[in-house]
Amino acid sequence: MIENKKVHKFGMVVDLDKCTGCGACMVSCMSENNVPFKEDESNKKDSITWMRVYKLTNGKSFPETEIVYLPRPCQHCGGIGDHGHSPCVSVCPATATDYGYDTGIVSQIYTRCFGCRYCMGACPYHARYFNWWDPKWPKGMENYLSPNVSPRMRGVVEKCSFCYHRYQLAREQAMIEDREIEEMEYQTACTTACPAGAIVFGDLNNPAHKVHQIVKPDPHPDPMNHKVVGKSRNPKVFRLLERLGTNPKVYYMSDREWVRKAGDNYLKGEWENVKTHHGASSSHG
Amino acid sequence: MKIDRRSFLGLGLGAAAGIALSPVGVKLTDDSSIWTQNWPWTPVPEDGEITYDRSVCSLCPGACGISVRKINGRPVKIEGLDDHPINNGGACLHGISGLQYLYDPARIKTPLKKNGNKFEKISWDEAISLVAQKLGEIRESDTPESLGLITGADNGSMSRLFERFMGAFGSPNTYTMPSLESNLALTAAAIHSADRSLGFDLDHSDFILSFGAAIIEGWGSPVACIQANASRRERKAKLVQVDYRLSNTANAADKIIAVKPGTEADLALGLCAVLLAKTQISTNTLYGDVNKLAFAAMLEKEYTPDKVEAITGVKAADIEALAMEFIKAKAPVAVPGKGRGDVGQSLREFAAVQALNALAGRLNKEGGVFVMWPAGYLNFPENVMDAAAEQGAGKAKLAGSVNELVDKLEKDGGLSALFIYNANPCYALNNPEKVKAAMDKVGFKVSFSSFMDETALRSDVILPASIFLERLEDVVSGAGLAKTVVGLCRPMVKPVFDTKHPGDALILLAQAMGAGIAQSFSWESYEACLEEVTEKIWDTLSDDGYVVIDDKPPVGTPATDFTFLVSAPKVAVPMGEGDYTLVPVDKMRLAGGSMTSSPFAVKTVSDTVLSGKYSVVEINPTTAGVLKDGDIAVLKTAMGTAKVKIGFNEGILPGVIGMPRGLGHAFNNPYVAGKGVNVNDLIGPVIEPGSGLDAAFGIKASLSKA
Amino acid sequence: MDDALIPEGAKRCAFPIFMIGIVIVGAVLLWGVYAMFLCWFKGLNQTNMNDYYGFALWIWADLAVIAVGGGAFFTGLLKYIFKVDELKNIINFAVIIGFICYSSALLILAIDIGQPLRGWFIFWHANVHSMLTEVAYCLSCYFAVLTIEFIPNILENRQANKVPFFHHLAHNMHEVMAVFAATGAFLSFFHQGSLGGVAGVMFGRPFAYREGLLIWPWTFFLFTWSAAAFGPCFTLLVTKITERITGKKLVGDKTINLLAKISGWMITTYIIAKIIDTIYWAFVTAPSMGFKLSHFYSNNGLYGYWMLITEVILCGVVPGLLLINKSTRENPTTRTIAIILGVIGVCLNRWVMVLQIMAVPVMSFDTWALYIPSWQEVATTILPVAYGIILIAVAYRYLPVFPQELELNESADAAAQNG
Amino acid sequence: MFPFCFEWAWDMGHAIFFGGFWYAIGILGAGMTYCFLKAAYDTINDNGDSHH
Repeated sequence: MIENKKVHKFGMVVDLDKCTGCGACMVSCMSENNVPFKEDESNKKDSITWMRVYKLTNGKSFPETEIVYLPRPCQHCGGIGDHGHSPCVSVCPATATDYGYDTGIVSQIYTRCFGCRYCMGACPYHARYFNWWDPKWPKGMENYLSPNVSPRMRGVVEKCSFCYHRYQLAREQAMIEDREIEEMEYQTACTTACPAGAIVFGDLNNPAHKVHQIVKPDPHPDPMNHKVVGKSRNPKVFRLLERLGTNPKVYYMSDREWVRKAGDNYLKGEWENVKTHHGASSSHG
Repeated sequence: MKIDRRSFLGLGLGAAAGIALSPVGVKLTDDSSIWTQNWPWTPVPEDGEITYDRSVCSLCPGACGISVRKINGRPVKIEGLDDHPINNGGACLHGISGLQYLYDPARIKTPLKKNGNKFEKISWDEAISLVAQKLGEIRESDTPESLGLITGADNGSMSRLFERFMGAFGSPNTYTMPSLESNLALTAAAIHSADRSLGFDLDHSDFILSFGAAIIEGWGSPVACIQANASRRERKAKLVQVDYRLSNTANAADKIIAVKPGTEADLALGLCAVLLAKTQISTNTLYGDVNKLAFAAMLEKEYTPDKVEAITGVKAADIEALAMEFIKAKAPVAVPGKGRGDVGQSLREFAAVQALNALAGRLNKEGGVFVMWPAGYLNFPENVMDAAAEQGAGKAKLAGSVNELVDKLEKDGGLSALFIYNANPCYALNNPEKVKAAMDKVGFKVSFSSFMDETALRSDVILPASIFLERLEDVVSGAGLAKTVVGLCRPMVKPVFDTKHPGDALILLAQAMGAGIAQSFSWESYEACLEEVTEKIWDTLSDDGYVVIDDKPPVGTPATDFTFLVSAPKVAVPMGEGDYTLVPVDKMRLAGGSMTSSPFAVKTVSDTVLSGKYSVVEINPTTAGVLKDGDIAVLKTAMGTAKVKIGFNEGILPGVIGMPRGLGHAFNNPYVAGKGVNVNDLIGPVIEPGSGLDAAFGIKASLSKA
Repeated sequence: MDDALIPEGAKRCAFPIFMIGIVIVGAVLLWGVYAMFLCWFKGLNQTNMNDYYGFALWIWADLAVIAVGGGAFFTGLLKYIFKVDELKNIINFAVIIGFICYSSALLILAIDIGQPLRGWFIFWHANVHSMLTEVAYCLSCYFAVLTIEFIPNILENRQANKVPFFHHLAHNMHEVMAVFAATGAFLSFFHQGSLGGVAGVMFGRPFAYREGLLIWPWTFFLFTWSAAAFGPCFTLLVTKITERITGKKLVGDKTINLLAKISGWMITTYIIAKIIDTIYWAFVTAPSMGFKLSHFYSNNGLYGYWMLITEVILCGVVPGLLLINKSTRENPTTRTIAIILGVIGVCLNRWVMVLQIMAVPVMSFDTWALYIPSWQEVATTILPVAYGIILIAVAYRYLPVFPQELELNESADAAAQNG
Repeated sequence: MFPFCFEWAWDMGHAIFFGGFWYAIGILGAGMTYCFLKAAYDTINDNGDSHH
C-alpha cells in the first residue's frame, strides 16, 4: 500500500539562547489549535497554553542577573527505555491518549477522555491542561476556528499534539504523490511562527534533518542510566528531567551552563560529573 | 390467570431478563456515547478547501508580510509570509492573533451618533451628511482652521488623504501621535534636514549600542529586529544595552551598562566627548557640519567622563572603554529610543545618540544609520484649494505637537471640530485625564475608529473603519528600518460589520461637502484613488504584494547640524516627590499606543506582569522596604494613585519601579480591558523645550502597603 | 409508629426523635447534593482544582474512604475464609460500613470526573496498563460483592423476612457467602493495591514513584496492607461512636479486642514495611532522580517533615504498639486513642500520596503549588459522611445488625431494673 | 471490554486483566443466579423452615 514505511520520530530542539520570550509560539499554537481563552487568564494554573514559555533566572542579583525563556510544549515522551509508555499514556484508563509508534507523537482523543486527570498528575512538565470551563468564544469569533483541530468541550484534557493535523495533511499529499514527506512540509505552528528561528522541528530518526544534526541522538541506552535513550551527543543539548527516564522528544540547547543545569535536578556535586559525562558520550557512537 | 406470588415473581424476573437482553440498553448506551462526545454547544468548524492569501499586517508600524490561511474563503490563521523582505516568514504574536480583531467584542458595528451619554445607531448616509453639515457650518463661519486632526502614523496614502482633506478644508491643524517613526523624523529634521527619516542597519552592524531600545520587545519593526538579534551570534555582532532594568533586550545583550533612568542622552554625549578627545575623526573626516565647534566646546566642558559619571552613574573608565570599543568596531551603530521609542521620549536623547553615530562616521554606511529620503511613491494630484481653504491653511498651527495641543485645548480650547484617525490619545498619552478634559473642549469630534476605545467613547460621531483584514491599503515600512518597502494590504474578508474603508468614508464626506473639497476628492472609491496615486508601482505592488523601493545605504554623507544639541536645555528631573522613580516598561506581549492587545496576547501575559486585576510592578528587593513579593501596595505619584501588586525583580536598578505599559484599558472588552492600571495615568507630561515632545520618561513615586 | 419494622426485642428511640436526627443530618446531605449538582451542571470550575492540582480533596477522600472501608474485606476474609468465628458479631456492621465507604467512593468518582456521562469509557475503552482501570474494575466489582453481602442483612428485617422468597434468598446467600467473600478479598487486594499503584507508577513524579515487584510498585502492597491494617480500626471506631450515640453496648469486648489485636499486628507489620520503604525511597530511589528528601519537605507552608513523622510514628508506630500490647489494648481509653490515631494515620497517608505529590515541584524552575478546596468540594466530601450516618441510623434501627445486642443489654436492663 | 472491540489485543496484559475481571464477574453472577434459583426452588417447595 501507500504507507510511509519509515518509522518517524518527530522531535524538536529549542535554542534557548535565541528565544526572546516574545510569545509568538504561544499565540501561533493557540490560533492553530483552536485553543479557547477566558476573561481572566492571569492564573496560569488554569490557563490553557499548550505551548507555555517559562522564565528562568540564574538567581543572581543585578547586573549579574540572567534570564532565559524556556518554551515548553508537550514533550512527547517515549517513556522508560523509549518503549512508548510515556508517563501519561501508560496511566490513561480509557486509552484517550496514545503513543504513535510510527511518529513518536503522543495523541489525545478529546471525545474519549472522560476527565479523570490522572495523566495531568503523571506529567511532570505540566504540559496537560484541563477544560475547567466550556470554551466560549465572543459572538462571531467562532468564525476563525480551524476545522483541522476539533474544539474541545468542558471536562476533558488537552495538550500539544505537535500539530498532528499538519502531519496528516502533509502525509496525505505525499501519499498522493507517492513519496516521503519533506522536512519542511511538516512543521509545527510554533516552529514556523518563531521570529527568532529558535525552534527546529523534524524527524529525529532522519540524519538528513536539521533536528537530527543538532541533537545527534544516541540510539543506545545511556550506560549510566538505562532508562534513558536518545540522549543528545551534542554537549550543549539537554532535555528536561532527563534522569526520570521520560525520554522526551523536545530537546533544548544553550551555551550557558546554568541553563543546562536547570533542565534537571542534581544532588550536590552530581552536576560536575554529569557535565563531563555529557562530553564523553559524544565519543560513544 | 390468577396472579399469585409465584407468577408475579416469574413475571418480574422475566421482564428484567427481557429488558437486559433487548436492544434498549445497547441503544441508550450508544446514544449517550454519541451525545456525550459531541455537545451541541461545542462548535464544529466547517471544513473545506485550504487556500492561502498574501497581505500585509498594519497593526503596528512593522509592515510585515502575512499569509492568511482560509477554509472555503474563511480566514482561520495568520502566519508570517515566507521570503518577505521585512519579516522573512516570521511573525509576532499580535499579528498572528489578527483574526481576533475581526470579531473583537469592542468593534464598532455601525455608524454611531452621540445622543446625550449614549450612542445611537445611524446609517452611513445620515452619518456622512451629519458630519458634512457640521463641517459646512465651520467653513461658513470662516474658521476652517478650527478643524483639527489627530492621526497615528504619517506615512502611506491614508495619512496623505487625511492631510489632503485638511488642506482642502483649510486647516493646518494636523497632529500625529508620538511614534518611533515621528521621533526619528524629528531627529533627522533637527540635526540633518527636514523630510528625512532614520533607518538603522542592524542586520549588518557588528556592534549595536542600544540606548534602552527594546530591540526584541517591539522597538521598530519587531519581527525584523528580533531576526536581526537572532542572527547576531552567527555574525559575531555584539549588542551593548544601556538600561536601568534587565529588559529582554538587556538580557540578550553581551553587556549591560546600568544607567540612571533619564540620563541616556548625557551618556551618549559623554561618549561623543571621549571620541572627540581621544580620536581625530571628528575634526578631520566630518564635513559640512553646523555648529560643530560650539558642540565640541560644550562636550569638552560639560561632558567629561567624570562629569558624566556623576550624572549617569556609569564609571568614567567604563565610559571611555565603551567609546573606544564603539569606535574600533567595524560597523558600529548607536540606537536611540527607550523601550519602543514612542511615548515619553526626548529629542535631546535621540539627537545625542545620532550625534554619536555622526561623530563615529556611521551615517549612510552599511551597518550604520541611514538618513533616508521619503518613500516618494505616492503622486497625488494638486489639491484644489478654494478661497476659504487658502485663507485657513495659511494660518499658524495651534501647537507644535500633540502634547502641546492637549495643553492648549485644555487651557483655552481653540478647535471646534476634531478628526481622530488611527489614534487613541485618551489612553496612549501621559495623563489621559487631561487629554479627556481637552477633548471635552472640542465641540464636535469625529472618530474613524474600528473599536470603541477610550477616545472613540468620547466622540460625537463615529464613522467605523474596516480593519486591516477587511481593506485595501498601501503599507509603507519605516520605524527605524534601513530599507523602504511598500506592501499591499488586501481585504482578506468582506467587512464583518457595517463598516467602511476610512478612505471611502473620507471620499464620501468630501463629496458631500461639495466645493473645492469635493473636487480634490473626485475618485469614485479609495481603491481607484490608490491605483491612481501609486501608479508607478501599482502593477508590481498588486502582483507581488510588495515593492522594495530602497534597501541600500543612501549615497553621500549628510550634513550634521549640532545647533539643537548645543542649545537644547535639559529636561527637568521627574516631577513630584517620592523615594522611587516610576518608569513605564514596554513588553512584547502587550500592545502599546493606539493598538490594543488581542485576547490571545493578553492570555500570554505572565503573572509577573498582570495578576488578576492588578498590574504587577517590578521592584528591586533591596529597596522594597517593608513590602514583600506579592503584596498589594498603593503606588502614588503627583498625577494619581493606583493599587498594584509588588513583584520582586533582581533585574531592576534599586529605587526604580517598573510598571508594564499597555494595561488598564477601560472599554467594553472583558478579555482585554479592566485589567491592571494604565501607567500613563500616573505619569504627567513634561514637555521638552525645543521639540514639544513629552519627554516624561518617569515620575517620582512612593509606595505603601495597601 | 414504626414498631413493626424494628427487630424483635430491640429497644429504639422514639420515632420523632429519630426523625429529628435524620432531618438534621439530611440537611447537610442536601447541601452536599446541591454542591454535587453544581459540579455536574456547571462543571469542575466549581472546584478550586487546577492544572497543577488535577487530583485534590476528592481523590484524597476517595482513597481515604476506601482505605478505612478495607475493614469490610479484611473482616470478611477472616470470618469466611480463615473461619475466625468470633467476628460474626461485627461482620454485619463491617459490611455496612464498607458498603457506605465504597458507594461513597463511587459517588465521589462520579462527581470528580469531567465528563460523568462518559465514565463508562473506562470499561469500554479500557487501557489494561493503567492502575486506574484496575481500580475502576475491582472497585465496581467489589461494590457488587458488598451489596451481595449486605442484602441478607436487609432481608433479615422483621417484615422482609416474612416473605418466604426473601427468607430463602437470605438463607441461601449465607450458605455461599464464603465464595463471595473470597472473590471480594481477591478484588479488594487488587484495587486497594492499584490505588497505591496509581501513585507509585508515576515515574514522572519522584515524590510518588516507587520501585517494586514486576509491574507493581511497593505502594501497591503497602496500600493493601494498610487498608487491611487500618480498616478494622475504622470499623471499631464507628462501632464505638454508634455505641456512644445509642448508649448501648453492641459488640462484645472479646470481639472488639480480637479485632483490635489483629489490627495491631497488621499495623505493626505494615509500619515496619512502610519505614523500610520510606528509607529506601529517601536514600535510593529519590536521589537516583536527583532529589534530596529535604526537597519534598521544605520551602512551603504545609508539607514539612512533621507530616512524615505524624504519619509514620505518631499515627503508625504508636497505635500499632498500643494495640499489640495486651494491657493497652484492653484498656478502653488507650484502645480508643490507638484506633483514632490509626484512622488519622491512614487518612494522612492517603493525603500525602495524593496532594503532596501534586504540590512538590519537579522541574527545577517550578514552584510549590498549594491549594485550598472550594466549598463545593468540601460539601461534596461531607455528603458521604451525612449519607453514611443516615444509612447506619436506618440500618441500626430496622435491621438485626448486631447479633449480641440483646444479650449484652439484657443484663444491663436487668441490672437497671434491679438497681 | 470485549475481544471484538478494536482496542483489544491478544496479549498477556489483556489476558490476565480481563481474565481476572470476567472470572470475578462470572463467580458473582453464577453465585447470585444460584442463590436466586435455589431461593425460588425453596419457596416453591416450601421446605424453607428446615434450617430454623
